[in-house]
Amino acid sequence: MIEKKIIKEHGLTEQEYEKIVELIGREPNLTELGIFSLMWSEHCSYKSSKIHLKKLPTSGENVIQGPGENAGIMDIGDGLAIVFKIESHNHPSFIEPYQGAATGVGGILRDIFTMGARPIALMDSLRFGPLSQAHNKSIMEGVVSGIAGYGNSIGIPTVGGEIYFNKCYSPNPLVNVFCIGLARKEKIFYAKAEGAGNSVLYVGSKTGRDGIHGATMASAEFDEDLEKKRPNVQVGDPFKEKLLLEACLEVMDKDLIVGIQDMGAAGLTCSTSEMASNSGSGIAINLDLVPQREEGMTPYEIMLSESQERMLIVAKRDKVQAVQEIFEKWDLEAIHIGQVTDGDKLKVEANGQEVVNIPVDSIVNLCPVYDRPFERPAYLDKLDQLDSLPLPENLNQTLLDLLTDPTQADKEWVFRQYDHMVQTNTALLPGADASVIRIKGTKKALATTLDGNPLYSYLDPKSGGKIAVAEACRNLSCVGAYPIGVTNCLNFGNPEKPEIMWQFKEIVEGISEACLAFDIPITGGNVSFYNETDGKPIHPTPVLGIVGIIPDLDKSIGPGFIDNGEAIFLLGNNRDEIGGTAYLKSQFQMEKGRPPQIDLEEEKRVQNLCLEAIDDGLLSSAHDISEGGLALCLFECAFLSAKKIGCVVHLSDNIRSDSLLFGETQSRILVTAPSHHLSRILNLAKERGVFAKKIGETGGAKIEIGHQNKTLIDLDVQTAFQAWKQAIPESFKIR
Amino acid sequence: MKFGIVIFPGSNCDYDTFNVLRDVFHMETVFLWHKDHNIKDVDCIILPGGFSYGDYLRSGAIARFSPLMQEVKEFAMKGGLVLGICNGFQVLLELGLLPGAMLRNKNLKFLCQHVHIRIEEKKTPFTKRGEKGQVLRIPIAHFDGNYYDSEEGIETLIENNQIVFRYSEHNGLISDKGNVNGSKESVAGIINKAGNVMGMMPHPERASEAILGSEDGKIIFQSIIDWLA
Amino acid sequence: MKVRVLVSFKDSVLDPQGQTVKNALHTLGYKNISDVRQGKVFEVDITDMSDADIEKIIPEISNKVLANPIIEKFTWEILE
Amino acid sequence: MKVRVLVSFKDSVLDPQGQTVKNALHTLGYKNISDVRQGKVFEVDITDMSDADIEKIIPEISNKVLANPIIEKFTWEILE
Ligand SMILES: Nc1ncnc2c1ncn2[C@@H]1O[C@H](COP(=O)(O)OP(=O)(O)O)[C@@H](O)[C@H]1O
Ligand SMILES: [Mg+2]
Repeated sequence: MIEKKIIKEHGLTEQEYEKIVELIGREPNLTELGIFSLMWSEHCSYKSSKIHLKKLPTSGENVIQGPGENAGIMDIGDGLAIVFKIESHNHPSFIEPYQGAATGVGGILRDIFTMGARPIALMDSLRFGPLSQAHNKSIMEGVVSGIAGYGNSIGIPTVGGEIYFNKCYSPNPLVNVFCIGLARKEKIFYAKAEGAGNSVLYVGSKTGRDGIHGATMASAEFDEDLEKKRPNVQVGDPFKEKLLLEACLEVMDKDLIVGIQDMGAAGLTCSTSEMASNSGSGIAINLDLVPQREEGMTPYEIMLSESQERMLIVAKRDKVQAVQEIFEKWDLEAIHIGQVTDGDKLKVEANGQEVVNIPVDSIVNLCPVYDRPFERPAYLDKLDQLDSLPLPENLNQTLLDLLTDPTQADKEWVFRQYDHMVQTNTALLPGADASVIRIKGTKKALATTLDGNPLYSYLDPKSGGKIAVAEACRNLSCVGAYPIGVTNCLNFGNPEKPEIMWQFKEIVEGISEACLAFDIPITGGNVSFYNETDGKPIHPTPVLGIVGIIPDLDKSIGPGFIDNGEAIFLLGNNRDEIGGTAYLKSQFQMEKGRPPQIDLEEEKRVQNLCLEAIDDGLLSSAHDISEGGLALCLFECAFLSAKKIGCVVHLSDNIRSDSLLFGETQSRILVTAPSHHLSRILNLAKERGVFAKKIGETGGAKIEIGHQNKTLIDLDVQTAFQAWKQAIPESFKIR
Repeated sequence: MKFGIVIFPGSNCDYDTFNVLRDVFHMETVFLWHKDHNIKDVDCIILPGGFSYGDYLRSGAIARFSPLMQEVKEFAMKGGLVLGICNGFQVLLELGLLPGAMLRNKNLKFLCQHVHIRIEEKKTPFTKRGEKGQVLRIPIAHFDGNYYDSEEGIETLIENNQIVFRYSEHNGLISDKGNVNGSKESVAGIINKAGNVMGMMPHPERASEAILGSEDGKIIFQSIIDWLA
Repeated sequence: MKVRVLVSFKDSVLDPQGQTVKNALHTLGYKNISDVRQGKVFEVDITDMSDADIEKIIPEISNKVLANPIIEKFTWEILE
Repeated sequence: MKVRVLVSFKDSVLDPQGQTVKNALHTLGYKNISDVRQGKVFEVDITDMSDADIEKIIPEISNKVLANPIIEKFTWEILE
């Protein structure tokens, strides 16, 4: 008889417990209860998010695998498929920044290579509290070196990412990691356990008492009890993972296995039951055969352990030895721990006794699904009005402040710790709008980007969701890539609070609407709830990872000015939209106002124009206008130009000058072209129904922005560049 | 002419190097597995970058015990050309084929970026296509690239003209600013006394195609090919 | 005064470095080596401080800076 | 048998990690800490070996594997 207290400690409600009893027809024993508690945790079951996630569009002609597997898969032609996914590792990184982030990388890599793909790039989306506080600095330092330590060692380039700073992430950071891999279409593998009698093999690291309750922890809000709950955080072993990667890809290449699944959150429990459930079979394992790192581990501990760098393989009966030989070549063991069975049960044996006997379906598929109540948060009523703001006296200074705000400042301090060039495919280095990865043996390249503005999402969740998609696509358009598929990581507070649930619902609807407009399917993602500290939630933070294809890499362009004397064009309209901007936050410490609104049809026209002009070879550079507005965009184009070329720009719009410079109106791209392309570009824009205008010329060592008859900005590129470049390193020098 | 690229379990620039030799230079290139005793009659052995054994103890420390390394040592003793890139350089140091040792980068962080290196010696099989004083732009990607040797060790290197590359500024100036990782004498690459074994921290295979932003690394491969021809 | 602080992973935490060293030693033929654990050692010089204060301060800095109490443990001794 | 091997940089080699720790401690107000040097510690378990053999083998593996004599020195002691 299991006590109520124990049920509660396992994060299950009494109703959930009753349902368990009903499903298995008796009271579970403790090990079985542990199994349910893991698999029915928010993290594994998506019980609060499922009904909303259903609204996301997931189909498309090139989709080979949508949500539901370890990662999404899309056909990219030439017999190749891409496999990609994003995962969060927020809670572990909060507790132990280095190992938390490192094992996050390890986990997402396994999600990719478990499907038969060789990982070709990583990206990271990070959110920290302000660097003025020492503990945020040390969290950031740990997270960045953890990602570097793991990814660099395995030889997967970390080609890009994004970082925002906001006090809502202090001290609860967000660490989302994206990975993309490349597979031959006929060599894709799934988490299948087919064919009764086939062998279940355990490969990789030994099982220890790591992170027992890690998955349930990821579903519990942090509070002052944190100290007591502090679990045993896993330590990553990237070298072991590299061996595992090579060995797994080799057995897959030689067609020796039936199915394979990584042991991530919920370890042995999740991998055995999911593989069986996916194939409508049963599975039986003997825990005495499981390699163990520590003595005296109980069945409960072995089943719930989250030790890293482990995989479960179902091998064809007559191929077990061949599999074992390959693992031996890589100094690993593939150990037979059980077999696939007829029926539908997960049966676990230890010390000659049956310790678990439950239907796989009950743990994998029959967790209750909740339609949690939602309600528009009251805070929104207060945020909408902006009282009239004074115009800054010195706009040059305002611009420098914006440039040196860590959210806008140069991130080289971060990405130079990442090996972003290994595999020799990185055609556009970090710092640009999107990352460009060539596909050897073809003319093509992939472009990838991560995006999600937490401020917009906080102020207007639905727009935030839409803009995240639109902006990610815009980033791809700027390098000449056509968006093809989406993955997303949704980071939120406690879903049991109606306001949080409302934010969630709105954002999912916004994402959905935008994906439909762009006609791009969502192939997977991740939801991270309970990002709260002492009851204070983070801003709702959707992170969109979008992948695009560049048909001909030779035509791709970057954001930096290429040459002196080129024409600068603005594609899209300037509007008076100042709410939710980085400018308000940096200049007035305000997180207020209505964030920019987006017309998805207009957005598409602008992006298509940009893509067409790149394809026609008309453009030299393209950069999208986002945080910091038009002014910041111009400076970035100068900073990212090899020769640090400046420009002179003149604007005539009837808009308040700060709003014109720093407003974040959507659907705008700044492009440059040789002047003799002027009429072709303007004509093309007209034909495509896009407002386009020449606003200036590149050249010189300064950036000058004039408005009507006034000079608003007049700054030396080098001065601004040094300030921008030094901002983050400087904040780490001060201890 | 045949090139052999060594694969340790944690090598990760093995294929990058292979691709450059095969696709850019059209050379016959084979892989050499660390557990084998066979160097397959190659004319030049390259120890590629990566984390041979996770670099857990010290970079390159454990790789030197691989069975293949005994063969590589013999090959080198007989005058065969051996090039160690990044982790390969670290292995050559641990193996004792090259003098000195690597410390952590001076800023205690992993560094991945393009750097400038100046060719100090043209009369080697690895640089004969370049010019003394020529500045190359090539990426580095390492945590332990801060070259160290005792005062006497460094003097010997200088006396015997064994420093092949130095980190520099873009104009070739040797300075603290250009010396990104804090190496003694700004050492980016050295050669043994016999002149057939070279180690360098920068990755020439990452700078051998225009699409990757630099082709300066080709000088090194082309020099080897010329030398062997 | 010189104090030595030894920091290592808690017993239940995986120690990949130690394992790799052990494997290397086995390959070299040192089969009698049944386990290796790798940790860090800090030699800390302290000036002008009473023994009582040292007793107080060393655990403090070990917990805060030298070790990460979530995964590591430490011991210390006064050398001289 | 348990043996502890301590490996640290030779005095002539700079120890930036130790310096960083020292600086961090100073920032936290521990001004009496005049120096910190950081090294590695290995705890090696050995089975079935005579004391004489241990005396021989430990310096051997330390020189060959655990430490790089160009930059590092080592000491060792039998723990139990
Ligand atoms: N925000 C989301 N959008 C679309 N699919 C999602 C989202 N979150 C999770 N999913 C899908 O739900 C499934 C389960 O996710 P998860 O438990 O994170 O997988 P795993 O732990 O095996 O990596 C995956 O197929 C994932 O792609
Ligand atoms: Mg998975």
